[in-house]
This record gives sequence, C-alpha cells and structure tokens, in this order.
Amino acid sequence: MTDRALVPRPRRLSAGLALRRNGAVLALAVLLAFNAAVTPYFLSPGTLNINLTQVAPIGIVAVAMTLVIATGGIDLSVGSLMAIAGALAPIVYAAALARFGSAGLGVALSIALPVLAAIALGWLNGAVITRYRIQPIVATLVLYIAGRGIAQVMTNGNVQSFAQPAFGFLGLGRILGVPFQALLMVAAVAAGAFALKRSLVGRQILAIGGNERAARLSGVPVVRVKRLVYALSGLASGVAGLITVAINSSSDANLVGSGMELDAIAAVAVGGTLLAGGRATVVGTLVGALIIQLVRTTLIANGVPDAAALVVKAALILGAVWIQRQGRS
Amino acid sequence: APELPKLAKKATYKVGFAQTESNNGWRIAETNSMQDEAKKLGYQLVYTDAASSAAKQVADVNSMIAQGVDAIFLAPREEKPLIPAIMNAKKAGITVILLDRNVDQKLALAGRDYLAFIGSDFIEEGRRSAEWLAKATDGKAKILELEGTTGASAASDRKAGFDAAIAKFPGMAIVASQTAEFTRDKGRQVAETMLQAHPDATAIYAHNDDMAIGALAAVKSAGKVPGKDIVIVSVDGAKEIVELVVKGEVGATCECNPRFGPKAFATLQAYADGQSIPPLIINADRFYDASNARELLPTAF
Amino acid sequence: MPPLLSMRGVAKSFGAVAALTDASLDVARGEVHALIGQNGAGKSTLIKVLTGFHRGDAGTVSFDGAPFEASSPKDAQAKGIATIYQEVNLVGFRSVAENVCLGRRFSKLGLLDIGAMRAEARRLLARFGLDLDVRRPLDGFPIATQQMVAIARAIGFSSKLVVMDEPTSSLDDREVESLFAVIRGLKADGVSTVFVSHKLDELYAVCDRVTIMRDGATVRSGSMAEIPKLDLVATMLGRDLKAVAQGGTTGFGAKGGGARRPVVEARNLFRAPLVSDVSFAVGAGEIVGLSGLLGSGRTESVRLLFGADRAEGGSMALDGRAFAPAEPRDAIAAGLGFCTEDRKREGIVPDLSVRENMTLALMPRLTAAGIVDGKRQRDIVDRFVRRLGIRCSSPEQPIRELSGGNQQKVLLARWLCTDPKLLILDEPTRGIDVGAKGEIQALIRELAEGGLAVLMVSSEIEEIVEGADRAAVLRDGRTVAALAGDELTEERVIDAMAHGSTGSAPC
Amino acid sequence: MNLLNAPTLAQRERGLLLLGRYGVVLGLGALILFGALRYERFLSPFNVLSFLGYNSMFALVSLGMLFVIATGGIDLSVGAVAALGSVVSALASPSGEAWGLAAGVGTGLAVGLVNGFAVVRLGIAPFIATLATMLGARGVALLAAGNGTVSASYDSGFTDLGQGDVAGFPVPALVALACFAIGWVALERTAFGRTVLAVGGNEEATRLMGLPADGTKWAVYAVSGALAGLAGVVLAAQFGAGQPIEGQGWELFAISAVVVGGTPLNGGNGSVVTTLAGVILLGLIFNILNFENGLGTVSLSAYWQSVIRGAFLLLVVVAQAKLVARGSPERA
Ligand SMILES: Nc1ncnc2c1ncn2[C@@H]1O[C@H](COP(=O)(O)OP(=O)(O)OP(=O)(O)O)[C@@H](O)[C@H]1O
Ligand SMILES: Nc1ncnc2c1ncn2[C@@H]1O[C@H](COP(=O)(O)OP(=O)(O)OP(=O)(O)O)[C@@H](O)[C@H]1O
Ligand SMILES: [Mg+2]
Ligand SMILES: [Mg+2]
Repeated sequence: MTDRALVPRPRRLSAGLALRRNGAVLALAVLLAFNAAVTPYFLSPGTLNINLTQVAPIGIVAVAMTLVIATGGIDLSVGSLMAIAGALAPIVYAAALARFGSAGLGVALSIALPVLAAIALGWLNGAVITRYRIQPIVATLVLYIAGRGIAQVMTNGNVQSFAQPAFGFLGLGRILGVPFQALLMVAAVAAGAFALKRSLVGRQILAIGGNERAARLSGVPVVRVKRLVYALSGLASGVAGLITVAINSSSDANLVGSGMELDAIAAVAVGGTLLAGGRATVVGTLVGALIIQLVRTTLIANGVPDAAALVVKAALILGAVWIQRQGRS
Repeated sequence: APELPKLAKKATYKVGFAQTESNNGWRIAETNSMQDEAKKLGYQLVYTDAASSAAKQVADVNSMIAQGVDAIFLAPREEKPLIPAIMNAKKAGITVILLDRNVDQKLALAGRDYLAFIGSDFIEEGRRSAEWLAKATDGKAKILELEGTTGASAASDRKAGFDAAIAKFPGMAIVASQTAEFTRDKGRQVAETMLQAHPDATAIYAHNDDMAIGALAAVKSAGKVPGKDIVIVSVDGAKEIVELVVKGEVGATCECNPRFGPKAFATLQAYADGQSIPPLIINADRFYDASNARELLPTAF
Repeated sequence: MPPLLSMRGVAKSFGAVAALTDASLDVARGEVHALIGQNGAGKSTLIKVLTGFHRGDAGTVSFDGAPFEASSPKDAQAKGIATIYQEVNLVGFRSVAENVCLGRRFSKLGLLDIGAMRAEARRLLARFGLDLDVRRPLDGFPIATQQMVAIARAIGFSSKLVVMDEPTSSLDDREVESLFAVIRGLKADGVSTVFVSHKLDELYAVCDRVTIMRDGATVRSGSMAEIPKLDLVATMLGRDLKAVAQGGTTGFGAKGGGARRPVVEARNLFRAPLVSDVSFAVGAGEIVGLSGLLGSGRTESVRLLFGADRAEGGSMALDGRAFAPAEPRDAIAAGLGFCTEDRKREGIVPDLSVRENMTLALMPRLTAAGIVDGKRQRDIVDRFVRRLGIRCSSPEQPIRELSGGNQQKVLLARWLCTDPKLLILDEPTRGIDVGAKGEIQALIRELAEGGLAVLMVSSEIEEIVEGADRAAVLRDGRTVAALAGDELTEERVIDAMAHGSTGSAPC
Repeated sequence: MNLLNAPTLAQRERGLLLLGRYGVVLGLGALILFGALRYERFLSPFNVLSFLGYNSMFALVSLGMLFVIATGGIDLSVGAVAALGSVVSALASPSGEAWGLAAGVGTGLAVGLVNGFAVVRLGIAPFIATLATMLGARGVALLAAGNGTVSASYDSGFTDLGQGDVAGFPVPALVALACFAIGWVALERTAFGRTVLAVGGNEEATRLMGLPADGTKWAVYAVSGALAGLAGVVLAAQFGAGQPIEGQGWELFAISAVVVGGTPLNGGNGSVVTTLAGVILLGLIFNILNFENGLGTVSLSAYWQSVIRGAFLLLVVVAQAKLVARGSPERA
C-alpha cells in the first residue's frame, strides 16, 4: 500500500511578499510611471498642484472614514454632511454680516458653525448606532438620504454664490506655494496615523473593531469611542464641504460631496484597511486616495470616455484590493 | 388611431406637472415658473419630481392619472421610456403637453398621441454655439468640450449639433471631450486636468452654464486669461453667465429658457378654447455675446 | 489488520510558526484513542490537517486501508470522518434541529422535511439524555448544551471515525458521563473515536490507547493502561518523572487561613431570568470559589459584580462602601478584573497582537495626554510573557495565532497587569493543559497570598475544593450553600449542587 | 435535564419579538388604511395596478439582496446590473421575448458570478467587490447602449413582459410574485436556504460543519445578479427601452426594504415575506406623497420627500430595534 504524500507547498519568495504587502504603494508607483510616460505634461508643478487640490477633500474624509471602518462601522452620510456644511456657510456668513457687520467675524462663524453642525450630525449618527444598536450602514443611510434633502430645503435647491476671499483661502489659498487644502489633508493624515498607532483612543478603536464585547469587558468605553469616530467623520466631512464651497466660490447643495462616500470608502479599502474592522492603516488610506485621484486624472487627461473609464475604475479597485489581500494571507 | 383627448372648458383646472429632477438651477427655474403661473391662474397643480429616473417619472404620471387630473405637463426625462406614460394618459382621456424635451416621434407623435411639444432644439443650440465660436476665432481653435451627463439627451444633442458644425471648419478641432455631469465642481476639476494635458487649447465649449463657470475658475487658476487665451462658450444663458459675458470672461452663451409657465398654460387654455395647436412649438431662444449681453441682461432668467 | 487511520510525518507551518513538525497518529478500528499534549502542542492543527481544513506541508495519511486526502471538512465528512472542533462551532442564530441536521439529507421532493429534521434532532439528543425544544435558536441555550448539540450532530453522521477536540471542556460531570456512554456505544458499533482532553481522569476512564504530542511532534504512543498518570504527564511536559511527582493534582498548594477583611460583598443579587438570590463575599488574600452546575447562574452573577450587566435587585459593597458599577470600566476603575469564560467571544481581540491584547485594560493607565507609553507597555508585556511562560513567536504576533491555552494566559495577564484588588476568574483553567493549569493555579494562590482577593467560578469541583478557601454553591440562581474550612469537601459541594443543602459558614 | 433548557421567554417578550419581526406588515396595513381614507382614488384599480407594475422591479432586486444579506454580504451592484440587463435585453428584444428575457437574466447572472468570484475567490469584502462591479456594470451598459437609451422592440412581444397583463393583472407583478414564492420556498424549505442562513450566522462553523459555504456564497451573488437582470428585463419591457443610466440608488432602496422587512444586515436571518412588505411600504411612501401633493393643501417640494423618506426609515428601524431589544433576553 502506497500512501500518497501531501504535496509540500513552496515557501513564497520574501521579496515578492514584501512587494505585495505594499501592494497599494506598488499600484501607485505603476500609475505614476504610466502617467509620466503617457500623459502629456504630467510631470509639471501645475499637474501636481491640481492633483493635490482635487485629492484633498477625498483624503480628509477618507482618513476619518478609516477610523470609522476600524471600529467595524461605516459612514454613508459623509457626502450629505458635506452638502449641509456647504449650504450653511454662505447662509451663516450673510446672517453674521447683517447682524454684526464684521466680515472677519462672518468668515469665522461661517467656518465654525457649519463644521460644528457637521460634527453634531456625525455624533448623532454615532448616537443612533450606539443607543439603538442599529447597523451603521443603515443608521448612516438615513442621513445619506435625508441630509442632502435638508441642505436642499435650506437653500431651496439654489446655487449660492459665495466668493468671500478670506473664506476662499480654504480652497484657493497657498502656503509656500502648496495648496492650503493639501496641507489640511496632510495634517489630517498625520494626526490620524499617529492617533491610530500611538494614542489610547486609537488602540481602543481597533479593539472595538476586533471584538466589541471583549473591548467592553476590558473597560473600553465603547459607546463614547464610537460616537467620537462618527463625530470625527462629521468634522472631516464638514471641513471637506467647506473646501469644496471655497474652491468653487459657490455652494450647490445638490452636488457638494455627492458620491463622496463611495470614493472615500474605496480609498480606505484600496489602502489596505479591513472593511470588517479591527485592522486599519491611515497612511494606506492616503495612498488609496492618491490612487483614486490619479486614476481619475489619467482617464480624463488621456481622453478615455466616461463609460470606459467606469470599467477601468472597477477593474482597478478590484485589482488593488486583491493585491492588498495577497500581502496579508 | 383614436383622437387626441378633448379638454372641456372650465373656470379652473387640476393639472399635473411631472418634473424630471430638481438638482440644478435650470430645473428649479422651470418648476418655479410652472408653479407661479398655476397660482396666478388659480389652478390646482399636482407637482411630482422623478429624481432623475425615467421609470419613476412614469409612475408619477400614472399617479396623476389615478388622481384624475385634467391635463398633464410632462418634462420627459428620456425620449423612449416615457412613451407608456403618454399612452396611459391618452387612454384615460387626459391632455398631455411635453415641455423642454420631446419623445421619440416614431413611438408617440405630437398632435396625435399628445397635444404638443414646447421647447428648445438642443441640436440647434450646439450648432449656434459652434458657429459663434468659428466666427470669434476665425475658424481656428483647439477646443476642450465639457459634456453633460453621459446618456442625457441634452448632452448628446448639444454635442451632436456642435460637433457637426465644427466639422465644417478645418482649422477647428476638439482636442479633448469629457463629461463633467452638468455640474460646476466637476466642470472645474475636469477642465483643470484637461488644461494641464492640453496647454495649447484655445477654447472651451460647455454643455451648460454651471460647467462653464467651473471651467472659468480652472482657466484662471491655470494662469490664463479668459477671453484672451481661452474663449468660453456655453448653453443655457442664465443671468449669472450673461453677467460674465458682459464682463468679457465668457465669450457667448446660447439661451435655453426654462420659463415655460406662461406659454405652457396659455397653450392649454387655447386648446380648451378650441383653437388648433401646432404640434411643435419651438422657443425662440436668444444668443448672448458681447454685442448684446449688456442690453439683454435685465431680461435674462 | 491495518489501523483504521494512520498519519505519518505530518508537518504544517503557519508563516514562521511551525505548528507541526513530525506528527503521527495511528487509530485502530473500534478503539477510543486519546490525543494529548500541552497547549500549542499541535493537536487541533493535526486534526484540521486530517479533515482538510488546513493543507499539510508534508506527510502521509491513510484511512480505511487507502491513501487519504480530504479537500475540505465536507469531503472528510463524506469519507467517514466526523469531527467536533475545539470551541463550539455551530450557528447560534439557527434552531437546534437545523444545527444538528445541517449538511445531511432531509428532503422530500427536493424540499426540506422539517418534521423529520426535528425528530432526528430529538432522537440524537435523547442519547445524551437531553430533551430540548429543538425549534429554538441554539443561542439561547447554555454553552454546555451547545457543546452537546455539536456532539450529537457529529454522531449523527454514520461515520467510521469520530474526532472530538476537547469536547468536555465546558461539560459538567454528569454530562461527561453521558458523553462517555455515547462513546462506549459508538465503540460497540465498531466506530473509532479520537478524544482530545486535558482532563487526565477522563482519558483513563474512556480511552484505550494514547498518543502524546509535544512541540508539534508525536513523542510517544501506547496503551492507556500501560502508561501511568505521572509518566503520561512527564512525557507530555518533557520533564523528569520525579519533578512531576512532587506536585499535587492541582497546583494550589497550601491554603491561607483565617477570616479576612472583606473586599467585596454581594447580597441577594437579582436579575431575571438567571440570577434569583445570590450572596457571597470575598476577603483580601483569599480565594472564594463559586460552584454550581452549568447554567446555575454563576457567570450571570459575576457579570453583575463587574458591571457587565446591571443588577435588578440586591446590593453590592466594595471595601465597605456601596458599589453599583454601571459599566465594566467602572468596575475596573474600582480595582476589579474579570477573566471571562468564553475566550473567543468575550476575551481575545483576534487581530490585535499579544501586546495589545494584554494591555487592553491597563492602557488608560499607560497613557499620558492620550498617548500610549510604548516603552512601559513593552516592558510590562515582556515581564508577563516570561512570568506566565506564554508561547508566542513575539509579543507582536496576532493573538488569534496562539493556541487556546496560551490565549488564556494572555487574558489572565491582561488583568494581572492592572494589579487589581479583586480578580474574578470564570473557568480560569478551561481548556488548559495540566502543566499550564498547575502553573496558573499556583499563580492564583501566589497572588492571593500577596493580598489579592480572588473570586473563582469553576465547574471542576476538585479545583474549588483544593483551591478555594471558601466556596458558595449556586443552584438555579440561588446561593444554596456557603462552605468553608473542613466543610469544603467534594461531597458537600456535590450535595449542595444537587439538593441545595445549606452549609453553616456565613459567606 | 430541563435545567439545560434555557428559560422560556415570557409571553409578553415573545409578543414584542414577533411585533418587531412582523410589525412591518402591520405598518403596511396602517399606511394603506391611511391612504384609503385620505385620498379619493387611492385604491382605484388603476393606481393599485400601476403601483404594483412599477414596484415589481424593486421587489426583484430586493429579493436578491435579501439572499445576499442573509449570508452576511451585500450587493451594491443591483441597480447598475438592472440597467445593464435592460440594455442587453432591449438589444436582444427584436429576436423575440424569450431571447430578450434570456439575454437580460443571463447578463445579470454573469455579473453575479463576477461578484461571487471577487468575494469568494479573491476574498474581497462584498461592499468593495460589488461597489466595483456597480461601476463596471454601469460602464458596460453605457458602452453597449452607445450612451443613450436603446429602443426595445414593440413588435416581438417583448414589451408584453412589462406592459402586458393576465386577467388585468400586470405581468411584471406576476413575475415578481412568482419569484417571491420561489424565494420563500428556497429560503425556508430547501437545504440551500438553510445553508444560506448558516453561512450568515457563522461562516467558519458552517465550513467546519462540512457545508458548502463558498458555493453558497457564489450562489447568492448569482441569484442576486440574475434577479437584478430580470428587473432589467422588466424595466426594458415596461418602458420600451433599455436605459443605461436608470437604476441609480436601487441598491439603497433594496437594502432599506430588506432592513425595514426586519432582516438584520449581519446575516443569519432573513424573511422573504416581510421583505416584500418592506418593498411595498417604501414604495407606498412615494405614491402617498404624490397623492398628498394632489390634495393641494400642502405642496411639498421634492427636497422634503427625501427628508421624509430618511425620517421614515429612521422611525422604522428605531422602532424595530426597540421592540427587538425589549423582547430579547440577549445579554449585552
Ligand atoms: N491559523 C494559525 N496561524 C498561525 N499559527 C497557528 C494557527 N493555528 C495554530 N497555530 C499555532 O500552531 C501551534 C499549535 O496549535 P494548536 O491549536 O494545534 O495547539 P493545541 O495542541 O490544540 O493546543 P490547545 O490544547 O491549547 O488547544 C500553536 O503554537 C499555535 O500558535
Ligand atoms: N438570557 C438568557 N437566556 C437564555 N440563556 C442564557 C441567557 N443568558 C445566558 N444564557 C446562557 O445560560 C448559561 C448559564 O448561565 P450562566 O453562564 O450564568 O451559568 P453558569 O453557572 O456560569 O454556567 P457556565 O458554567 O456555563 O458558565 C450561559 O452559559 C449562557 O449561555
Ligand atoms: Mg487545541
Ligand atoms: Mg459560566
């Protein structure tokens, strides 16, 4: 009787493993190389600037989304919160100007109040989720549906012109030649990455995402941490909404932030964060956001029609996430 | 084929207005115009919004039929999918007037299946924009085209009209054409990227005002002078863009007036009075450029 | 006659961790075969390679006289190997009947015959003396019942070999007895059983032969009768026979004496439906046992103390002051620690490292201005890894990759490092090998001697009797006996569990 | 040994649980009653039948979504797949209704298999996998349709699939009803259905129990894709055109309907009947808003409609959560 040997499996080459572990970075490098070779005028400061300004809102929202996803949640309402914050800014400015007569105070309030409103709504998401134990996807779906409606009701659907120069700095300003919003994004990424790695709340976020019951029994304030991440998501959405308004010098409640939830979630996933929670990387998310932005630029700059662009995007998301997974298993 | 439904003469009517969507200024202006006119006449208006879905719009029309309205104003989302709604209304003996977009005449014929179409000719808008641009640039231009939402008839017709007219000028070429979904933000982003990849472009054609305004921001942030380095031409002609034409930042815009209220209700009344109604009522849209913008600005919508 | 199952030279690595290096296992027809080894020796891994859940890296397997390779558990099942995996692995939401019958054919005309499924489930469970409402979701039943359902399910497949990976870790004595009856029944039908357990008495009670594993390799196998207990333990631990002979059966050592200042006191706790009237007290430096049959409400009671659930009646006091934690973190802040019985669901955070898991409860105290002090954290972790002898490739290894026993040690360390006043241990040695078990018990005693108050829930009466200074016995959610000193004997405890007689010592 | 038997739930708790589970049916009844009393022709055959015809498409995608959600997954691609299905079936419709039907359903099935592949083989989270196919299917639909709508053939009998009726009852509604009946049997009375729920309840355990967890996941995405394709066929047939940009937000409608129907998103549970009630309930909101506008007392702007829908969804899920929480003995 001959026993059949269980086939031994060859060990993977460690170089290949390393490459795959950084799959998202690899994908980004490939995209950059491709563009450098193919896209006209790609390697120019102008292009860099444009990409940085365009990626900033996605990046900022995606960082917060990473934290939300790390707790095992998800936030579909980010785009709607952007719209609400964006709709509020010109309204607040006009009201403040009429009441106090000071443009400076008007700008300060038109930044502070909308962001506060977005934080409050984000916190509300968290409250609904923790108070009634409703699935995050459903709880935030509520504001996804209703939030834009609220913004539209506030403005009656009209586009509000808002060309206040000081406010416009959010979207149009430069510091040492770098777009201000890009700096905001970098700050958000740095803060997010540091918090997740080194701060108490960061570890608690991961513990909740990994095993909520165990976390609670270990003294993690589950409810508080969850509300915090959704409030942070609100904060990020609020800021991103204001940036979008600033750069367009106008606020359109119908469109500000539309589709942002999908872009942000895709950035998080492409970056290598586990959608089920418990494992997350903020820097990966930044890479993911850059990939998504670069894909967009590549397709537009090379004149790929919209329909085909969608198919390419789909393949890229699947590919990037798949490469990521290879690194882990 | 059975006759067009009749409309009895009454002091007041219950009419439906099935709007396509309300996510841009143009649609909002159209809705407001319809609502204002209904209020002025003392008619009861059943207003629905299809949220960009042709299928929902059919359901909306059906619910108006169920409610027994006297007439329906329909701004059809699409050329073909709305046919069943029109046929249902006809079967129920309800007068239908189409606004701003027509339906496929092979499937439902104006004057036979519904009373009339009132609106603009999108292809014509594209053609007029192209011809103005040819004149303004002496037939020499490298054009960036910002398309409307992929699949929308306003987008494909405005593109078709423009592209066909441009083809007659050997010195004019469309160097890039991408959708920016009729929105200001996308218009800016897409134009930014296009301008970067095609620094030699000299003109931008946008399928609506919002994208043109977004593109204008992109032109400025690329360090170019609008009107000098880059000529912008768009379609719609809202007050905001006519002001920019006056300022010289936008070259020209072809009007596509959303204020359908007065004409739509007048047509309905004329029909009730027994007058004969032409099946196609095309708006006499204006064309704004530097020569007339200042003068016409007060009358822009 | 060739053995029914023969595995030779099986190896399996997970990345850098070599779980199996050279494992062998021979099981004869109709025999009950014990598989033992320390935590992390590779028993579960060997079983999962056999059933196709893992793919082995090397080795040969033959089964029923032919080369054997299962591509999946389903395949193994189809080929005659039914398996009960370690930790209850069933679908909690679904009914008992469904869980028992899933994967088997119960259809008429392509549609499920639900009546037949229920009847089959009742029939199988009856073999264990269980009479359940099989339509109810499995979730609602105690873990012990769930474990029995898992066993019943495996028995239901008419197979040649039944593999049981620690089936008794959450069963009490009576249930273990009925399981043994079933195993003997299988044996009579010529079905072989592989039986994994850390409870040596059980092995001697039911097994014919034994295979001993150490560090991923098989080190010895032979007839159960020929290997005395001490020899078995020594081989398993890889230690000298004499060194082992010196210890007792449990590792507790001498008891502390005298009454102590009470640290915590609970009076007439009530919370529907499982806790009706529970009282106990624990003093500094003593170990108080909480005994009772499965489902008697022990876990529910200590959860109230820890703030995991809120008491609906009764009172608690900590250091003489009224104590009513609303959340576990209140209890932790007050100096309590709680090692839960359900490791997988309430203990580990699988993706986090050993380091993060161990310091989860301590973390707020390792934090300045919201930032974790990484160095202190590593120091503490290193100390406890060494002190408890935790086997891991590094503190950065995800805890899910550790064997069950080592996970348990990490969780114990999670609380020890918070330096608590009172430590609640719910089944602290469940699923832990005798070596580690002795260590943990000794450690508990040592901690108590250092002044720690310990409240220990255990289903092992031996553990209570030998380990605890005093004990409370629960029955149907009521404290029915409080035993101390000489009263604390196995007979008294069993008597109280069964009949509810009351001891004299105030508790 | 009834010690091991968990305590039976009090009658009241059981009642609350049932109310949580079937409350949607009561809610539906209440809403219909409200409509019937308030609006004159609310229950007129024309309104009822056209309502059913239109909502049949949502019913089909929601049924597929239910199966996916029951395994603990999610399928965001259903709306785009329906659009793609409508285009393909419209293109095939001149060859006859059978061809149109087969083409639409087949296309949906194919996308469903891609989803299954991505989720099972590539191990990509369902949310992301189906987000990608949502984009991809939309792109292919636009490409196939040349960026416009595609006429369906009115001559080949294809449009009867959408516009025809059997004894006055619209064909799409009959199709949806039949699918729900089959879906009910499949989920409640077949080994496949039980495995679907088992996978959702505890995937690893299901695998260890020797059940075909992977195959089942492939299957639910395939089913969801095929049903979305069928919804696309109905779309094309009912409106006489393949519409590549239709179906936006259908996935959210379907998810809402499943959730309102009392099925939790984490899998392991699922009810076909209450999902249907959820679909009708959500659909009725639009219908009632239209009728309310017709009364002329208040004219709600379109924007209020989404606010009301959101608020309604919140109300329903909170009510459900409260009932279930009070009725369930589950510990925290
Ligand atoms: N999926 C995995 N990934 C990485 N390492 C693993 C995995 N499964 C098991 N191991 C490692 O393999 C070794 C053997 O583990 P196994 O679970 O087989 O032990 P065991 O003998 O069953 O122990 P116990 O008695 O504690 O259950 C351990 O060191 C464990 O850390
Ligand atoms: N509300 C409940 N309804 C039904 N069963 C429950 C409920 N809460 C807990 N259970 C189950 O009842 C079992 C018995 O409760 P409990 O854990 O308090 O008793 P125990 O004496 O600690 O038993 P064990 O030794 O199993 O932990 C638990 O294991 C749990 O699975
Ligand atoms: Mg094991
Ligand atoms: Mg217990």
